[in-house]
Amino acid sequence: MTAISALNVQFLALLLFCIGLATTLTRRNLFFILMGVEIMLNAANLSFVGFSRTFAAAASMEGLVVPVFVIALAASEACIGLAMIILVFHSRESVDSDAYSRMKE
Amino acid sequence: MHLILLLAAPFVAALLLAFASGKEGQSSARLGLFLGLLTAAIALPLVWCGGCVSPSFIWFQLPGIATPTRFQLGVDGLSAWLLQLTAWLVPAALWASRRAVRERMREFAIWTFLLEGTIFGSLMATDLVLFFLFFEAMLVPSFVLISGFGGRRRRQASLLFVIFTALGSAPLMIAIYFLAKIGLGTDLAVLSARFGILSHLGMLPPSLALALFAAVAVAFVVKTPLLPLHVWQAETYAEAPAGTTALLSGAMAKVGVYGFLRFVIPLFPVEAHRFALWFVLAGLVAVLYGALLALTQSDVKRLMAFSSLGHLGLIVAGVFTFTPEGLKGAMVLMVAHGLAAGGIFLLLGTLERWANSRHLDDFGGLAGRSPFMATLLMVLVLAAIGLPGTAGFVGEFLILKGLWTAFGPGVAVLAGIGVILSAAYALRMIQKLLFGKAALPLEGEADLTTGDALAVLPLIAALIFLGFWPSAVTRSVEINLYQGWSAPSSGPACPFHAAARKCCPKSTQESADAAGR
Amino acid sequence: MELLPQIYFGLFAVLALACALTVLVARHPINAAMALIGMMTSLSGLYAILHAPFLAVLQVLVYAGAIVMLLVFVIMVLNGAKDDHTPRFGSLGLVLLIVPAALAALLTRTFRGETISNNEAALRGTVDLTGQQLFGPTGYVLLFEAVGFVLLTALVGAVLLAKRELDSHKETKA
Amino acid sequence: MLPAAELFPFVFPFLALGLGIVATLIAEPFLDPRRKHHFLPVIAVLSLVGAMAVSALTRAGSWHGLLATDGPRAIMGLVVFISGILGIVGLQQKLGEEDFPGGEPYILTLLATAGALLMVDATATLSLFVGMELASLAIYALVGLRRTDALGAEALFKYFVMGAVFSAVFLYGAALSYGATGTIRFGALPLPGRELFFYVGAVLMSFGLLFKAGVAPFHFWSPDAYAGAPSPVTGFMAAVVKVGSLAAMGSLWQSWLLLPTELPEHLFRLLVLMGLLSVAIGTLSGLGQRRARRLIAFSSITHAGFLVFALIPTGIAANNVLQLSNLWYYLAAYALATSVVMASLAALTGKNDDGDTLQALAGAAKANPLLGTAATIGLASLAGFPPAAGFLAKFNVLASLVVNGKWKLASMLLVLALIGAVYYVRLAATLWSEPATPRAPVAVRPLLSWAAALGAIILVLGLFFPSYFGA
Amino acid sequence: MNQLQNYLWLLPVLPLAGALLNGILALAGADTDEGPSRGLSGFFGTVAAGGAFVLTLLLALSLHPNAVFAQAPWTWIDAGSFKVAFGFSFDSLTAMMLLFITGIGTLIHFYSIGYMAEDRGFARFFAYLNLFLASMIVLVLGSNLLMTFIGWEGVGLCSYLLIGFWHKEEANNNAARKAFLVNRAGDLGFLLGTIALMALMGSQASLEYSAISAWFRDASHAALFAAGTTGAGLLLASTLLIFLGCTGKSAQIPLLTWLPDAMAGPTPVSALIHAATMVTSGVYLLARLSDMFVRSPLTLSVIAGVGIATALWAAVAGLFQNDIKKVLAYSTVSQLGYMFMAAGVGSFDASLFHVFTHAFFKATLFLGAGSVIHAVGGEQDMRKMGGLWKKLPLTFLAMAAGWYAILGLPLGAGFWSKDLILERAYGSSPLLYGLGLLTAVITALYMTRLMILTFFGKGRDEKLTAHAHEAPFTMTLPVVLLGLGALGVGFFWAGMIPGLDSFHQMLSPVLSPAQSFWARGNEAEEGSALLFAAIGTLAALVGAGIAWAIWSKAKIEAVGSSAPKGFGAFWTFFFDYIHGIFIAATKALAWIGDKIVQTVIFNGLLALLIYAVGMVGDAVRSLQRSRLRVNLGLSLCGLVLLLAFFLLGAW
Repeated sequence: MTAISALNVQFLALLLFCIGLATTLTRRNLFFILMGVEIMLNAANLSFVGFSRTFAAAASMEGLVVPVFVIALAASEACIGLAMIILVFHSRESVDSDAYSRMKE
Repeated sequence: MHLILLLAAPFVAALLLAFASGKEGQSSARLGLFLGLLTAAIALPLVWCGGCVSPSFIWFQLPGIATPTRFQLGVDGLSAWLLQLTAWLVPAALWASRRAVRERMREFAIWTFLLEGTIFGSLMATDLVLFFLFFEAMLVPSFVLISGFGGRRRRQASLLFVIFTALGSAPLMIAIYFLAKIGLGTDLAVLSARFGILSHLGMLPPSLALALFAAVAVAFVVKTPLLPLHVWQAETYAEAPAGTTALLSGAMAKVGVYGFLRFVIPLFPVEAHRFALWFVLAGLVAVLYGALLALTQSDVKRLMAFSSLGHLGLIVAGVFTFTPEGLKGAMVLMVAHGLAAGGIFLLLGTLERWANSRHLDDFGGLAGRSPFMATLLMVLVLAAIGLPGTAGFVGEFLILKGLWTAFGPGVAVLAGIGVILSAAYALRMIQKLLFGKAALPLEGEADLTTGDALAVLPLIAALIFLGFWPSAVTRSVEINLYQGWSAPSSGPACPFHAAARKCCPKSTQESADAAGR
Repeated sequence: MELLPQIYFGLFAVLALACALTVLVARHPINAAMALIGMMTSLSGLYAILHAPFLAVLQVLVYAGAIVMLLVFVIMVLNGAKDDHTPRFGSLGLVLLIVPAALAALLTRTFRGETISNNEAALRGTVDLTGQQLFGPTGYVLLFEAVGFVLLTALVGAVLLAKRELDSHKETKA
Repeated sequence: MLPAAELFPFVFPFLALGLGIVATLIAEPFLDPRRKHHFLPVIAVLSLVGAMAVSALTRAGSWHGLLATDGPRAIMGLVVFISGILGIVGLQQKLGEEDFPGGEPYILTLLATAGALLMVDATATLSLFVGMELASLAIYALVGLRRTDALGAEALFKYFVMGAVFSAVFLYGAALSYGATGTIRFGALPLPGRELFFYVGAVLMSFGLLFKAGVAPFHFWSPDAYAGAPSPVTGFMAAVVKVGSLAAMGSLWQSWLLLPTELPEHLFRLLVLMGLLSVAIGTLSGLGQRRARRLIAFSSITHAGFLVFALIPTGIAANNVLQLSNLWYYLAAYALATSVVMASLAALTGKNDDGDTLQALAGAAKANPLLGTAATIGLASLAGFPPAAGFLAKFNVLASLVVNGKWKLASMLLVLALIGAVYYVRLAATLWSEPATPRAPVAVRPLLSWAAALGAIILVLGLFFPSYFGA
Repeated sequence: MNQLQNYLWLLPVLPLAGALLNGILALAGADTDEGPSRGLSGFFGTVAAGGAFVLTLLLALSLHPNAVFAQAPWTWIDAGSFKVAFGFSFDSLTAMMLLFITGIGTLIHFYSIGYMAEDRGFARFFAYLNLFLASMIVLVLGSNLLMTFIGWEGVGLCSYLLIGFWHKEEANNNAARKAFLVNRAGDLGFLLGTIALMALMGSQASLEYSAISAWFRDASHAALFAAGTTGAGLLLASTLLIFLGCTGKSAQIPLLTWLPDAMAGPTPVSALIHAATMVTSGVYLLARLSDMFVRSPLTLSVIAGVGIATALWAAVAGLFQNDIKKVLAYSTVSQLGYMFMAAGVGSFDASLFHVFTHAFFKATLFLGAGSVIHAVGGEQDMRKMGGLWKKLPLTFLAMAAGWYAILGLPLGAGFWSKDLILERAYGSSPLLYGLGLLTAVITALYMTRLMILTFFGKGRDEKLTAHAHEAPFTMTLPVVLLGLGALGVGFFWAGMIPGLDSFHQMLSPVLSPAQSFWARGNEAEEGSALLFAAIGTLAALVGAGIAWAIWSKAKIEAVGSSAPKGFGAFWTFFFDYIHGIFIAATKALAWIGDKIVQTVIFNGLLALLIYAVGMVGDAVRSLQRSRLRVNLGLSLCGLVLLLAFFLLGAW
């Protein structure tokens, strides 16, 4: 009987991931979309960490190194994302994603 | 080596033109003429060589096929003459169209040479994949030539052309693959030997053999073309620039027939003989249909297009008689029609330039205005309808005889009616163009200059020469003709064993042990 | 036995979920950003009890500390973002909610049967261990350099996308 | 402490690129806008050529199971570099015309190239993810480099969001597969009781990659992104992203095929479905398109479908790894063709790509025969006609389908391919047709002309020497 | 034996060279305003013809009666089993034909120098004329059927070119085209007949005339085409088809409509091609293949029937014509009918003799008519002429000689040949004889009518006949010479005068085997030659008398065109109507093929296909939405569905 059921950690990660997905998918405000992505990345990280706990030392370290990278990458992604929002916002003074639907042939 | 040189020649010529020739049309026209003649000169010895193959090297491995695909070229009497046809038509076409495509002569010449090269390749390939490659590659240059230099509706024309030909050759691709699977490899010599025997012994599941046969045949039916897959032809011939049309009808259409001779019949002797009558009938339908439609056309080039349809139909009919006369007649008629139709299209190009129109009623009285042009056109048209003394007559007579001996009088009579009708539309065209009163005031020079005539006169000379000495063609054709064509029992359909023994024994060794596996 | 970790876990899990849901339904971006910080800190708590203290720290520092701050900053900068009149979901959004729900259901149903158990061993994710992993013989160092490329990309990209004065400047000049 | 030789294949190419990046970065501020587009591209191209050289020199090897190179991967690397060069020369033409202030695009192109190279060489989920992010982020920025262009902004926005979501999906999949196998390296068996994690992880990871490749049903981003991006970028991203993602997919797939699990055949069912779907969608939707870039987008969807079928192994190498020669060859052919076409079009579509509608492109090839010819050959390759490599690529894929008895599928694909050929031919026809208003030849930068010509020639050679192209 | 035979090839080559020279002259002088020098081209043309004539003469003189000069420079067609030599052979039959062909040809060349003097296309005309002579020589000199066929179509081509010589008028072009096409139909018969013959001869098939004759004469082959065998069918087919070819060339029923129209060409052409030489090549071919034809009695009777029917029909048609040349044209057709009838009753030599005599008097008549037309400034309607004998005495005398000969009045050329034919006809069936006699009467009628309308009475159209004058001597000389011939040449075979049958003697080596074979087949009872001669003369006189009675005093007013009207028109154009049916059918077929099959079916289906694909394309394209959330949603839906399919479908 372990302290924390590793499976629960996974379920938590899964739920977070889906919530993030839902945010990105359903919200119309650009910022929420961005936040949703962040949530998803965090969920993935959580899942890594949760899994790494279930391995012996050597194997587990990989699961702890990946999130470090992910955090860095997420940071730069957020950076580009925000720049994107600024650009987009300037092009059509709105943060409503549905406002950006001119392209269709 | 000679063959590789020959294959390389057009591409090299294209490169040279791309870099060497000056911007203005005249110089590139001259350079093109020179290079074209050079290529033709390289091709000429093949008529006497009879059969020879290039050294072959392993090219690549088809997935799932044990034997590798080889890169090897070969020429025999059958291909030699079609090569000549192509090789000599190209300089004529270039020279004749130099006034039509003035400053863009360079591109025109480049693409024409590329077309020549692909035709050469498909005529020389001894490997199915290699053949298919060039066969397909023909599309690109001819497409550019049509859509880049053609008439008003050239866009639809080129689309139609490419789509039809591509659709037609797609089954061929699959079929080649199956053949390779069954026949272990794609070397034509090996395959045809194997298949000649397999299908003869009925060791091939008939349904499969039939499917393969159909798949291979349809590609050539489109290329030739026969009904009902001819829809692209009239449009394309009409819209393509004259020089290109000359090549399309003079040389490229022949590749379709060549395909029948080289691939369909040797690979599927049994099916070919089984459906011979059908092909003959299809050919005759094409003959009559083409002649009838040519009678009603008002567009000169369309008229000639339908006339080509008819002639090619007759040729195919001759091929499928499987009689020496029929086959040789088809061969002679191929060359004859190539020369005649090519020349006519070239002259029509000049006329189109003079009148800015292709409509029959816009012409008239040319005999009075420009007698030189009139004479040449008249001679070529008479050659096209097979007047005795020109090569066409020999071909038509032999084919008629072959049809009679193979399928009895009825078929021969049908073909004969086609011949009469061809005279009818030809005279109608002549009358509308050359005689009567002039309809439109024509622009351009008063008459063909000697320079322009130089493009066509050699064709006429060749037509008359072959008209009195057709053996030049029929003899050299004998070098392999009968092997694939007589009874299906006769072994390897492809000349390259015999030929290779003559030239380079190495490749026979390879193909032999390829067959051994 | 030791009930504490479980209580902590439950606490943090509920907190994280709650914050995430807040982000999902919040009306104003600022509130959402706050909730996001909440989620991240609770996650770092989880990391801590999952034997990854270094990550826990990193999480708070970089995420809560840097990224979300950046986010908030941008939200503040873009006055248009302060609007409340951008609808939250719209009917379409509500319909689309089905998709993630379905995904969650599907995967939960799938993973239910899996058997994984924690490996009770000494503390792992300490700074020095992680450091050895990163720069030690395991070869992550190359990827670490590559991350440098990524950051450079972010930099240059952000400059390229967001620098505005330059071309407006150019426009005025021209 | 580290044996140096082991590092060479992975350090030197990046080193070359890095040098180029740094040089560009340093030179950029000191040049006035016009000169920028003279010098920076040259530096970038030089660094790419250098990278080609060193990666051609350094022999195969692997790095701690995170990265590895071998024959096919090396070829993919070269392809990536060539596409990079073509992208850069295209950008030079485009930005030169629009006298774009600043040289960042070149830097970003180099970075994206590095990312794609990383993806190609990756043998671990982590390195793959890093490479993916590197490439994607750079390309996001490139897509949006026309700051004043609303459509460009919209394209950037859509591409970014979808891309971010799916890289998250990929990451989650990676996490699951790590959880299942206990390692982030490819080709590990799932531990007992964790198979489902493994399966789901694998599927999610492949989805992430196939999204990048634009396989249906994950293709919705590409038409907008392609049509919104500047045309050189369109070609570049089409080529590089596909090569990266599908090369990675290839090595994953290779590793899975070796495992004693049912994963491959189950996954293959999905792949067949997706492949057929994307070929159908790409072909049929492409028919009615009026804009060249949008057309290339649908063409890329079609080819993504074919590429999925190219995953069928063609044989077993000595080290009993299954060969994917079809995949490598097809990737090379496609990448070269698309980048040649788009680089040539980049010069012909005029400022802000306003002229990339079919009627605006009429007669472009006549005005600039060289580029027109290059584009025509490229289009022929895309359409699958000789004399370009695309023909053999399609042929091999269909053939391998036939070998595996899926000849119904093969013939379906064949018909679709032929229908699809129509729109390439139509584009080519317009290029060579008579313009409504006579158009003057565009002043083409020499780099672009040379690169396009060389690319076209390589395409043709690729048909005759397939073995040098991974087949 | 004789080194002259090595120069056979020179026979066709001489005129051919003339043709080429003149052609080059014509092209070279095309852009000069008065055209190339007439003297030069006239000289070349005539000399070429004359040279051929001289060479023929030498050859004929040095030809041993039943010897053959042969020359085969090379193998022409070589299709494995069957080969055709490019060969010439010169035997007595050839000699006879060539003599009058080149002889009359030369005269007519000479005549044309005067007749065409004013014409712009002088050199072109001589080029065509020489070319015609060359092809005609090839036709008779060829040693096998295909060689003959070269000439056969060659002369067809030349007649096409010459009929349409004045190509500004559509009418001429149409006439020319019609001639070529009708001939082409016949030529097809020729070719198919040849093929059938080869099928019949089987393994040792050869197209050499000598071989064919030998094969048929070889009694052992008789079994191959004995009645009831396929061989018999082949023989019948072959003979009938070849005969079809002959009807085309020699304007017999059913392919005769082109000859009257052919009068659109210049008159010397009408004289040379459409009276003397080309149109008789059918008869020549029958004689050549006599060994074959006599072995197919059915065919022979068909030939005889067709011959007499043609003779009668054309004679009647001749009555309705007002155009002087048309009259002569129909008379030519009718005379050709005679010849075919003669061949049909197995007496090829008689028919050839009529060919020979007819060549002279018909040439005379045509050239005379030419002079008349030339004199009255191109007018051809006899009703506008009259009283010309004073103006053109020489021409009148020459034409009178021709008239005398064609009527078959005693000692004229026609007298001997026609009586010979009637006699032989009587020998085979009295009916033929009767019809032949009737034809003779009608012939006398229309010929006398022609003479009366043209030369007697008083000029009915002053402004035409007033200043009519005799033609230059280049024209009169040939006419006179030919007129003398028309009176004299009959004595080459004056049947009832013993010793005067050199013609018969000359041809017997070629023809006698066939004719004796035929004679063995059906015995003919002999009538007395004098009686036949008397009856023939009487018939001619009767006809002439009736004509005189009717037309010498009749008032003729020239109204409207010279074309016949009413019943005359119906009778004249009867066969044109029949041809019209075929033409209409062809046109209808062509229309259907063009408008229905090509346009509607093929192109329509194509368009339909394209449209359908386009529709599907649009449908699929509408999948692509514009809003981010929709696209992303769709993608993720796909993701979830695929995942579900993977997980649930797999386990």
